[in-house]
Amino acid sequence: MALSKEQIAMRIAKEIKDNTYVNLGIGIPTLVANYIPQGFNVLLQSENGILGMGPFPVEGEEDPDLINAGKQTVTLLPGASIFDGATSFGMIRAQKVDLTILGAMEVAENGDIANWKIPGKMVKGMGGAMDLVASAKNIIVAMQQVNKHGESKLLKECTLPLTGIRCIKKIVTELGAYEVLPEGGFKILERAPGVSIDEIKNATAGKLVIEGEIPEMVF
Amino acid sequence: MALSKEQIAMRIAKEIKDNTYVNLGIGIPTLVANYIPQGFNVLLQSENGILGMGPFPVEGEEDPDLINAGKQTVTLLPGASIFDGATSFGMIRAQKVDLTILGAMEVAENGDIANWKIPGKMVKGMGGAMDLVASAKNIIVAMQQVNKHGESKLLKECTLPLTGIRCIKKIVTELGAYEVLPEGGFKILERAPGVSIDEIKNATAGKLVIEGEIPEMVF
Amino acid sequence: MINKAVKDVHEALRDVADGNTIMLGGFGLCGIPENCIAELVEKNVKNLTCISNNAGVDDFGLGLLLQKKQIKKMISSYVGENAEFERQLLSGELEVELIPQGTLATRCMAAGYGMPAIFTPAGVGTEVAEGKEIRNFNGKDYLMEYAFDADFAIVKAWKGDTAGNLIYKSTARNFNPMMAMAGKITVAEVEEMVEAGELDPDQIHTPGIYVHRIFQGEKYEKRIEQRTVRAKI
Amino acid sequence: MINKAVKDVHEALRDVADGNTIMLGGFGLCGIPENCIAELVEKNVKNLTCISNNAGVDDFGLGLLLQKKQIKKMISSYVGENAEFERQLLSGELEVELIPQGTLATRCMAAGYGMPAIFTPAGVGTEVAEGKEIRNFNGKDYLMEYAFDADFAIVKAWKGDTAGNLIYKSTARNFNPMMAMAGKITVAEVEEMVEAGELDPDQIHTPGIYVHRIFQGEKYEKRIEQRTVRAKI
Repeated sequence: MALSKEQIAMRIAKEIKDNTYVNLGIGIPTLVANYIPQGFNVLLQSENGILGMGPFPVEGEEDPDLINAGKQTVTLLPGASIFDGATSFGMIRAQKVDLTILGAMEVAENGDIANWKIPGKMVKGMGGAMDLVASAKNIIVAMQQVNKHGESKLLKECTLPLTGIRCIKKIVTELGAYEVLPEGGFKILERAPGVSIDEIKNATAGKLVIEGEIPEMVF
Repeated sequence: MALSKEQIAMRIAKEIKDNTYVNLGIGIPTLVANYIPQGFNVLLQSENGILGMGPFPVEGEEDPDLINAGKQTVTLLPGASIFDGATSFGMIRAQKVDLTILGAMEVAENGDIANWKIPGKMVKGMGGAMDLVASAKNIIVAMQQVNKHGESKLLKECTLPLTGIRCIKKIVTELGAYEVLPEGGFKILERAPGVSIDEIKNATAGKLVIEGEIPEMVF
Repeated sequence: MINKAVKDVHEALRDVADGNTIMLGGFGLCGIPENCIAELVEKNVKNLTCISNNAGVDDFGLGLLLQKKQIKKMISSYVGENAEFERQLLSGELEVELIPQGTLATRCMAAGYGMPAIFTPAGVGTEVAEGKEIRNFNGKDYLMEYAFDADFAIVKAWKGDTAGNLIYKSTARNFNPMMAMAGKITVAEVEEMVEAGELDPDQIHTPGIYVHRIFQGEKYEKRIEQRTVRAKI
Repeated sequence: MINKAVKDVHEALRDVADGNTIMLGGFGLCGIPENCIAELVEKNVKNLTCISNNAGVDDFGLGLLLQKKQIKKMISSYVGENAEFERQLLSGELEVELIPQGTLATRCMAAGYGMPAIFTPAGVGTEVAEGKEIRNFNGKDYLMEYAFDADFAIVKAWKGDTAGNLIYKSTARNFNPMMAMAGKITVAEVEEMVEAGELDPDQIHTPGIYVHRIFQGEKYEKRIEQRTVRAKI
């Protein structure tokens, strides 16, 4: 059965290593924070200027001066620091942030990503996404594998305006987990429980690489 | 009579305007701080990271963590701020510092300056001088007009390795005060008390521009 | 001490003129110069180019200037929590230049540091790169992006002193420090104004040399855009 | 919280090796990492390239490394309060690259900000410009200067916490923050180490993400290079 958004987040959380700094995008990536393994020391970076972002505040303790990059009220954990936007993107460019997790509209088999603009529709802007994908050393995409018209979003080439090129390393969708191969192609790492290889094939427009037995995800 | 170092500093202090930020180099320029007109709001910048540098501390109150660019113990005035070296030279490059006063070995009639290196002698380095002369919007040089061999240091062209090009606006020496003309040449503004135009001519190797009556400095 | 204090917001923005380019600090509605925005609305200056990470919401922040059609062009990284913005954009009344957030931040910083241009990989291979110089360093492509050139930078800080020194609070810092460094004229509004000498020199985020005018804002609404809370356990 | 605390200076510098490039914070003898310098002497690592604004004095600061001929090359803006330095330089034992102080600071900053190169007017028309790319922006010439690439950055702060966050005191800040951002491995020694959470997040000069190892120094001599005082009035 296809994964829920929560399960996509749970699966991605397994990719997070202890003692790392992680930037989480808006949407499913935000949920990942809830599934970081207990005991792991993971500091969340928010590109508006936080290292060590904590959970949402309890009601009544919201601070309008303390928000994350999604403009949500948040808290700080012990050891947190605050800095300006130039420093924030400086540390992103300098690859001090170990992992970036973000959503996508399309990913191509060469690692290109499109997630900011649909021609003909109101464009809200790329925010920090272009900086993140151009700089991060490790990027995982959380996304639905097919759009509402049933079309695959894992493509040979992106059709939408690009956010960044040759940058995506892994993808987790409702159907499976994939590695983007350096030479191109989506290599299936795991299937969602009960999802067949054929279902995945049908939902993948780009080159799919199937090697050996593909295990099911275990939650 | 030729000016003393103190008098050179006094004369330069007259060039300082109220409500300005000033960077003073080592040597005679440092003395200028003592002659800033009473009541003037002048903040001294020290390129190691101070705005609002105060006088030397009284004995027993020296703080090894608080020094100026000459590595001397100093104090801070109310309203001072401390910053890192990148910010310090950032504000210098961005021309936030109104006036730079520094010493020189040679100045050329086109405004070139040499003040950091004598070939064949131990070179200590340019420190912040190249940054200051390349960036400052207004630079005044405090120097002796002739070297110990009696040779002029106001030249047609500098003979020593340059610190910066076409950047010096004014010069005050023991003999006079000069403006460096945009088209080239040292225009005499004032003579030291009792110093004749001939004495100045003899001490100037570059093009000297004499227009009208040259007043004596008044102290 | 050079006194940067002005009486009020009117004096602080006395010479803002039609057609000016203005940087405004803030991220979403957090850390925005509320009093100055209200004054710009009051002054009704027109044809402004605004450099600001966001464009406010319909009835707050830069949305207030949009409502009165005072903005000719927005340079932002993310806009459109804002119906009026969308309407003006689609009708062609408003010009928008969308640039990556880090590029926006760094182009402000470049201005403040006297660096005419910087290199960033953000946007390489995308439409953001169109017409821009691309340069390879150590096997990686970078775009050359230019320092901003703004007539005014308008920022909001938590505390400030009469010498113009500023301290920001929490994530209300965001774009404010870089913009404070970058304006030909920088105007700072603060929640609390103190005398020069009361702030710890080691803890000043923006040295007063960058700030031309400073005043204490009358009140701050500090609207929250996304109020998110968790259950008390 | 990611724990950056190490037991002592030995652990902090355990893998510094012959031939490494090391940035060292400090301006003159102010804000230098005294404990780490002593340990480098003790370890007797050789052929170091040291990026540091100054080279210490004969018997303190980097002078201690010079005495033992551990330094192959110095990259500095101002040297030579130091007879041994001069001797080694003139005899050809020591290589020295002198660069403008602002260029030094900004090349560190560039590394920390992930910018491969920056533009500065410092040195245009001088021998510093030799072999460098010159570029004109808005009628003014700038040199393109590259970000530093250092194996280690060794900095000294006043307070630090176990998460690696640093706060500097007064002008002992100097080059330390930029260098802290710029090392492949950044080692920080502090006068006072506190638990994560004890420092105000708004007042941290160097966020812990840049710092790989931190320890509390055993003692600080804090030698004064130019003791200047005024008469009590």
